[in-house]
Amino acid sequence: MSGEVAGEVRVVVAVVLQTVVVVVAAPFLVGVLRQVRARWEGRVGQGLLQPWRDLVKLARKEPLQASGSTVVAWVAPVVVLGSGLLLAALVPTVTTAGPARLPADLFVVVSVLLVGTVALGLLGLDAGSAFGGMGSSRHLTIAALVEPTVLLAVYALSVPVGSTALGPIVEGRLADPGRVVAPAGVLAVVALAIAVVAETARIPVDNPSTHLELTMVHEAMVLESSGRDLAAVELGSWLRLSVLLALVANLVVPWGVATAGDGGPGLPALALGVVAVVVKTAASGVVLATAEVFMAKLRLFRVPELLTGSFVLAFLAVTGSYVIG
Amino acid sequence: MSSGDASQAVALLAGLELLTAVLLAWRGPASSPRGPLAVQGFALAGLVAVIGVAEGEPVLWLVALLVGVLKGVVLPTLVVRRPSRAAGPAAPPAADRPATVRPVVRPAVVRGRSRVPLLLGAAGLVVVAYLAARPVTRVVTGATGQALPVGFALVLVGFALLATGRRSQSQLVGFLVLDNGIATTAFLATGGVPLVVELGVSLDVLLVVLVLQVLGSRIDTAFGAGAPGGTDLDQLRELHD
Amino acid sequence: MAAVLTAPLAAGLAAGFTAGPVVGPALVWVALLGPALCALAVLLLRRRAVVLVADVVASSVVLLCGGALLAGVADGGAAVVTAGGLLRVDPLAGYLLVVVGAVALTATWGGLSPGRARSRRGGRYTTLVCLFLAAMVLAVVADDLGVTWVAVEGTTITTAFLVGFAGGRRAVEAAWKYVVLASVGVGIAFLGLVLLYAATRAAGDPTLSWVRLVTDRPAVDPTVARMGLLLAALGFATKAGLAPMHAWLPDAHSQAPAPVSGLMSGVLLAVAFGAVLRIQRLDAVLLDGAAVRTLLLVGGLLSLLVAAVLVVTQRDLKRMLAYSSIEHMGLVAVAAAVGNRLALAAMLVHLLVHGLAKASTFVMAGRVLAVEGTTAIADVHGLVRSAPRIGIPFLAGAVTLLGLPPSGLFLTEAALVVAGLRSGYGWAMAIVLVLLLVVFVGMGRAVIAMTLGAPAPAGSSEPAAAATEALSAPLAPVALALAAACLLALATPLAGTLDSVVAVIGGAP
Amino acid sequence: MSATPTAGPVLPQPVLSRPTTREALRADVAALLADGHRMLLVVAENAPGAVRLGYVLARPDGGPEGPSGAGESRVELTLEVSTDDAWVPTIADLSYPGGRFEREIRDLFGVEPRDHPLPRRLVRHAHWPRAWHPLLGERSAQTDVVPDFGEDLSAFPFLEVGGDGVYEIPVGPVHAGLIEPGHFRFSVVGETIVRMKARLWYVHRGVERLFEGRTPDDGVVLAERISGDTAVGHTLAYALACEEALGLVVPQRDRLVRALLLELERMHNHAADLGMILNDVAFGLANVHLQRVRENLLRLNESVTGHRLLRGGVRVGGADVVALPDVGLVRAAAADVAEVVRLALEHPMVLDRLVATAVLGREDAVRMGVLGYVARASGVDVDARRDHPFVDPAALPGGPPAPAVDSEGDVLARFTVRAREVEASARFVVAATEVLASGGPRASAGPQSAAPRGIARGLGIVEAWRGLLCHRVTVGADGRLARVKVVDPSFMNWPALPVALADTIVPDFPLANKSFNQSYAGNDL
Repeated sequence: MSGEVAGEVRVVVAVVLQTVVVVVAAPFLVGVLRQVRARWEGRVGQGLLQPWRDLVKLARKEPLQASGSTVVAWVAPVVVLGSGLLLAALVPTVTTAGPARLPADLFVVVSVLLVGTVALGLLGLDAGSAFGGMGSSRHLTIAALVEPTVLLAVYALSVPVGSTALGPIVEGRLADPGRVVAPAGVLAVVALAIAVVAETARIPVDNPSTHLELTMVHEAMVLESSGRDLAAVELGSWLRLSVLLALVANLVVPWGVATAGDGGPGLPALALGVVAVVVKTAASGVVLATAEVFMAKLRLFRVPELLTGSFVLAFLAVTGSYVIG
Repeated sequence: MSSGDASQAVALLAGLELLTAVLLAWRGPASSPRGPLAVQGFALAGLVAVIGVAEGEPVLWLVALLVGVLKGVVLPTLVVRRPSRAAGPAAPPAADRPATVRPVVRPAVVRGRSRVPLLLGAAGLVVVAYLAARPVTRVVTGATGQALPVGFALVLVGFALLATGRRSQSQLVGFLVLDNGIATTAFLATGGVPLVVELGVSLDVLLVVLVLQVLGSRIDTAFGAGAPGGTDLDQLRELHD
Repeated sequence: MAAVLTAPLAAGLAAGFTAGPVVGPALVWVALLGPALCALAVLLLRRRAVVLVADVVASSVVLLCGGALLAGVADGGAAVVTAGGLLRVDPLAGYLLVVVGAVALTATWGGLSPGRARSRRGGRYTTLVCLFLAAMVLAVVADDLGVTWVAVEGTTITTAFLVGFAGGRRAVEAAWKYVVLASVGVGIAFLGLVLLYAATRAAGDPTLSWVRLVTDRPAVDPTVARMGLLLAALGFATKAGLAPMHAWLPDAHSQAPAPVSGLMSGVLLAVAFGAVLRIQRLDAVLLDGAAVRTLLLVGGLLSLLVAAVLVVTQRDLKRMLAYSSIEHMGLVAVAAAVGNRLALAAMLVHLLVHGLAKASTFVMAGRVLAVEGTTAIADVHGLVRSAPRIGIPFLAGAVTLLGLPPSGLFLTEAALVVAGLRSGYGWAMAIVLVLLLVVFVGMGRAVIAMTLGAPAPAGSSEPAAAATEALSAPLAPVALALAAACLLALATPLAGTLDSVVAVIGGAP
Repeated sequence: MSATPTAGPVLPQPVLSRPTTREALRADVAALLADGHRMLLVVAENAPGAVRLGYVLARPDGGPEGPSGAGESRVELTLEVSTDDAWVPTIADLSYPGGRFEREIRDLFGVEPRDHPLPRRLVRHAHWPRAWHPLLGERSAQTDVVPDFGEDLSAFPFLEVGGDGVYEIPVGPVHAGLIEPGHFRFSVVGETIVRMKARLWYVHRGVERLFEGRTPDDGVVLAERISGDTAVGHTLAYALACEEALGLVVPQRDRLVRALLLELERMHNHAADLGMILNDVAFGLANVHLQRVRENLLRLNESVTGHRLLRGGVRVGGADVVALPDVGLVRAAAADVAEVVRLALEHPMVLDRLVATAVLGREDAVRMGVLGYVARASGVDVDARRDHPFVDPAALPGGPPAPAVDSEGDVLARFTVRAREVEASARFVVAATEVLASGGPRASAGPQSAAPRGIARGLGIVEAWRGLLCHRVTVGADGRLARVKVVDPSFMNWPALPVALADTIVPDFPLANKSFNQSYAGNDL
């Protein structure tokens, strides 16, 4: 076995491991978010395992589809889950290494995100119910404002590296820690964080724990889903949340991530990478949940303002990366 | 401090100023401008100190202290200081209530206009500032020259805040951001104007803010509204041709 | 008027001036601290008499010191330098001091009001007027442009409460707009000064001293220096009331008490314009001088246009006078842009004569308000017959402002046009003449309607206290100022002085 | 009326009954309205071969809303219409609430309001059997037979809003969460509500019919259960009405205890609702704290009357408490509420959600006869504690709790008004407890049992926590209840919600709805 092939295999192993870790950890992250909120509110909480239990329970159930729903009702959950899995493989969470044929390019990642977003939107529309349509319309409005911000923010981060692939960006920050506190980088990460909060339907953009249909965004779209379909949609959404949160965590604190190095990352590096990303993501989950506790949901018409603000920050990051480095 | 550290610090502080300027444009009518203004003031003071260290001019440390106190503490406090009248008649503390519990009063806020145009405008203005500052950055070398467009950007964003501010407080905030922009430009481009001028300028700014605060509360009295942030200045329509 | 009166005195002082090097700096300090001490006296003593006359005393001090300094530094005398070079009186500064003193004396003397002095806020008023004077003196005598800036901003601060002195919605609105716009405008000037400083720093010799910049001529980066000078000129021009940065002026000038309006219209604009003149000189020395000249020409013509349009449609007397000030500052700016010796000399005389006439007219407008209870042009009729003690001087002041002979403004305007034609600004002069005519017709019509003709049937039979006071107020300051405004331009002894002033701001032959 | 010379006014003020005719009805009502009266209720009652209608109006005692100097007055205009010719001239154009009562009576008794501008069904859903009026006729084995219900075939006549981009969102009647049934139909453009129509009356329980035939004392249990969160309010209004009918005089001490219970009820409901409003803007932290306060208050209630919702406290002829409330707990609860409310009001995001949301203008509030905190938040100063007192103000420590009034009419106004009412209630509870603990007003002569010699009627008016609440009781010659008419303030306030929603955005509806928090059960009897 030549060195090149061995490297290739190692990379594939790394990517598979990364995907598995993210899939296993994503429901736990949701559990962490809920538990932290519960503790802040003085409740006992449901425990970290509950999202996993919910998933298992739903996966065992046969999906019921609303009358009048089309093929979208069962294709969309698959697409949502698929895009989540693809994201887990592409985005550098455990390792910055990626197979050459699967480019973890910024534009590819954003496209994958968008595919999931659109699938979710179509799922909401499919049954033809008022709530689903309402949720989809809000969801796509927000998405239209979020995606450019994500693009722009990551682009600002890519300027000092000279590559739009996420792996080298994270590696670049690891190699030059000064970049982490550089103004352009700070602005970009702040913008990205806001975009991630909006993209993953958290407070203050959406309230994941509300029962009020009229205020829902994400929840309104999945009202008609049930059983395995609901499990797929939920897991897909949780994967997005985990991957994006881990990405932000890796950008802010790049240490510990397994770098591509020569011939792919070794096992010790991967093990360290797994531990590091779990700790970092859990920590950012705690921060996110804590911030949510002390925040209220924005008025729907204020959401574009928030997102415009994050867009402006991302824009300033791009100009700033030319102006003040 | 090596020149690399200095330039990194200058860039960080300048970035902080820019961020706070955007936050001030972003802020809704109910949130206080005090925090961002104070951060901006301290960032400016830090900038002065860094320049003082880099250029070995102890007098700049003194100026940094002055700037820090004035723009980091005094002016932001002045801007949010509510005229005592707006606090309303203080209810006499009832005997059956602990003194710490103040009665609930309806906060006098209004729902502001959308900030989207202002935010987008601010982004455009930063680009304009970058272009406008190009000739100056040719003259001023080093890290300070690199960050100089931030000063221009602050001037322009401050101007936009001032021009679009509907309340006396938002106009004051715009004025202070504008002034911080000029000061940033001054320190980045020249390492500070002569001390006498600096003192005079600081005094002037302080007095102007004081004067505007007094006038703002007089406007509140004359136009009979005590919203925090001052009366809607769109009401000022008595004088026109 | 005052210049004529004090000429012998000033000549005496000037004699002592050359005797020793101490007298000159002392005079500068007296001019600067005199008004400040008057303010202090008002604050400390709080006597009605002190409150009443402190501002008049302060104006007289400025006038006397200014006259003496001008006599000393003109005609080849060396500039008076003190405070380690921060303060410097050259012929231009001396001349502007005389303008400040003379106009301030007219405004404060004519605006003497025992009623206000008795009132609770009278002390505050007089204090602020004295401090305002001190700030203007500092702006004139400062050599360091940064100090000039501080002083000009100081005039905004001191006048803010004077503009809002009357209280009520309109006054606070005017004060707010005034402070915001003026501070921002002057802030822009500071940005310009900063850039200029940066340019000189890059050239190896960081300074904001005007005289050093003019004499050393550092090799500055032209782009940065031009940006700086343009921004500085633009900023100071805001304070000088040039369009399109004039928006604050009509509000502030119409809402302030009459003497303050007179001071602001008569001298504050001139003081701010003095700073513009210094910037223009720097532009000419350091660069080619084209940028600021264009700015002044465009600003001047635009001011004339704005004034012409709005004077014609004006319904309020004080606002009309404010627009008249914009018109005259426009003329002054055009003259500065033309820039030859004749134009500059005409401009300098214009500043003084306009100041005297405008101060007098504002003082009379204040009395019109006191007697008639309104400044609405449509509500005032036949003043000459109903209240001749007010109507006749008001008419005389307005006629002087309109530039009818024998007004000095007639001569200066004529000289400006001649100078402009000589320097090849024929098209600009044509515009100036047309707009002057429009202003003349618009303002003339309003003034005639107010003064001549039949008075309105008497309304209330019982005149208010303010009206009684206005009817018995002294006419001497107004009469003297108007006489001076008509005669000064003819005074040939001034020619030499003017020559030396013009030399400072560099008139081409 | 009473021959005994008393220092203060006769409390509560008795009702003056005045017969009128179909021809004179409109003029009489108009005259009373012009004289500062407000329409409290219209009651229908079975009479032999006829339906007896009573139009009850009342004028507040002084107060800023009433004509100055004029004392309190309660008037009932009575009118009998034969069942064969069951119609009345409508007063809907004179009084908006009057028009709603007419529709209710039309559905339940079959008395047609002639020329009614809005003659749609109110209570009766379409699946009710035709020509069946459940309250018509004396209670008997025959009339109690409920005929078979059909299917709800004919759609409720929702007004369709046309135009580009208008779409409808139907919500309910079954909601997520523990909410009573109600169907809302939103016509929306983008996210802005153009029009909202609420369809209620899904759970008609026949409460009023259940009262009939009970003794007044037996009715208390039922009154406590009309609307669970308003146990004291309904029971007290019922007891007051019975006492007037039976001629009972309640001792001063018991009256003070009743006032105290009423304020305790107000406190726990307001505390819970303030939390729910904040929960609807996703400020859950404040909600859990306010629910904790509510739980403390409920436990306090249990110590006072033995029931967490204060049942068992009020009875006909008096009031009983197990123990007086712990003053310290009341103070602590009020301080906690004030603290959380202040935290919320200092939160810019929360404030931005509350301010200028779902504005109910003063004019609309007056026109629709809105009551309670909803009215007070819209600048209408109505408060039955002051306007229609049941306890001598001189006996109240520090006078009745001062009403909190705000003029803005938005969610923030309703929020702050309720927060201020918690403070006022706590102050009152503390003061009243201290007075009662130190002996208080002496128990005057106990209830004089005066057996009614014929049909007797009484009216009870109470400022319950939601607002002015009335019961109209008719006691038959046999001493049993012949008719009990219940009017919860929600009946008056429900129509104001759609008005306030105009130009509100859809995601703000739950917030607006919660700030009104009308009762479904109290409305749908």
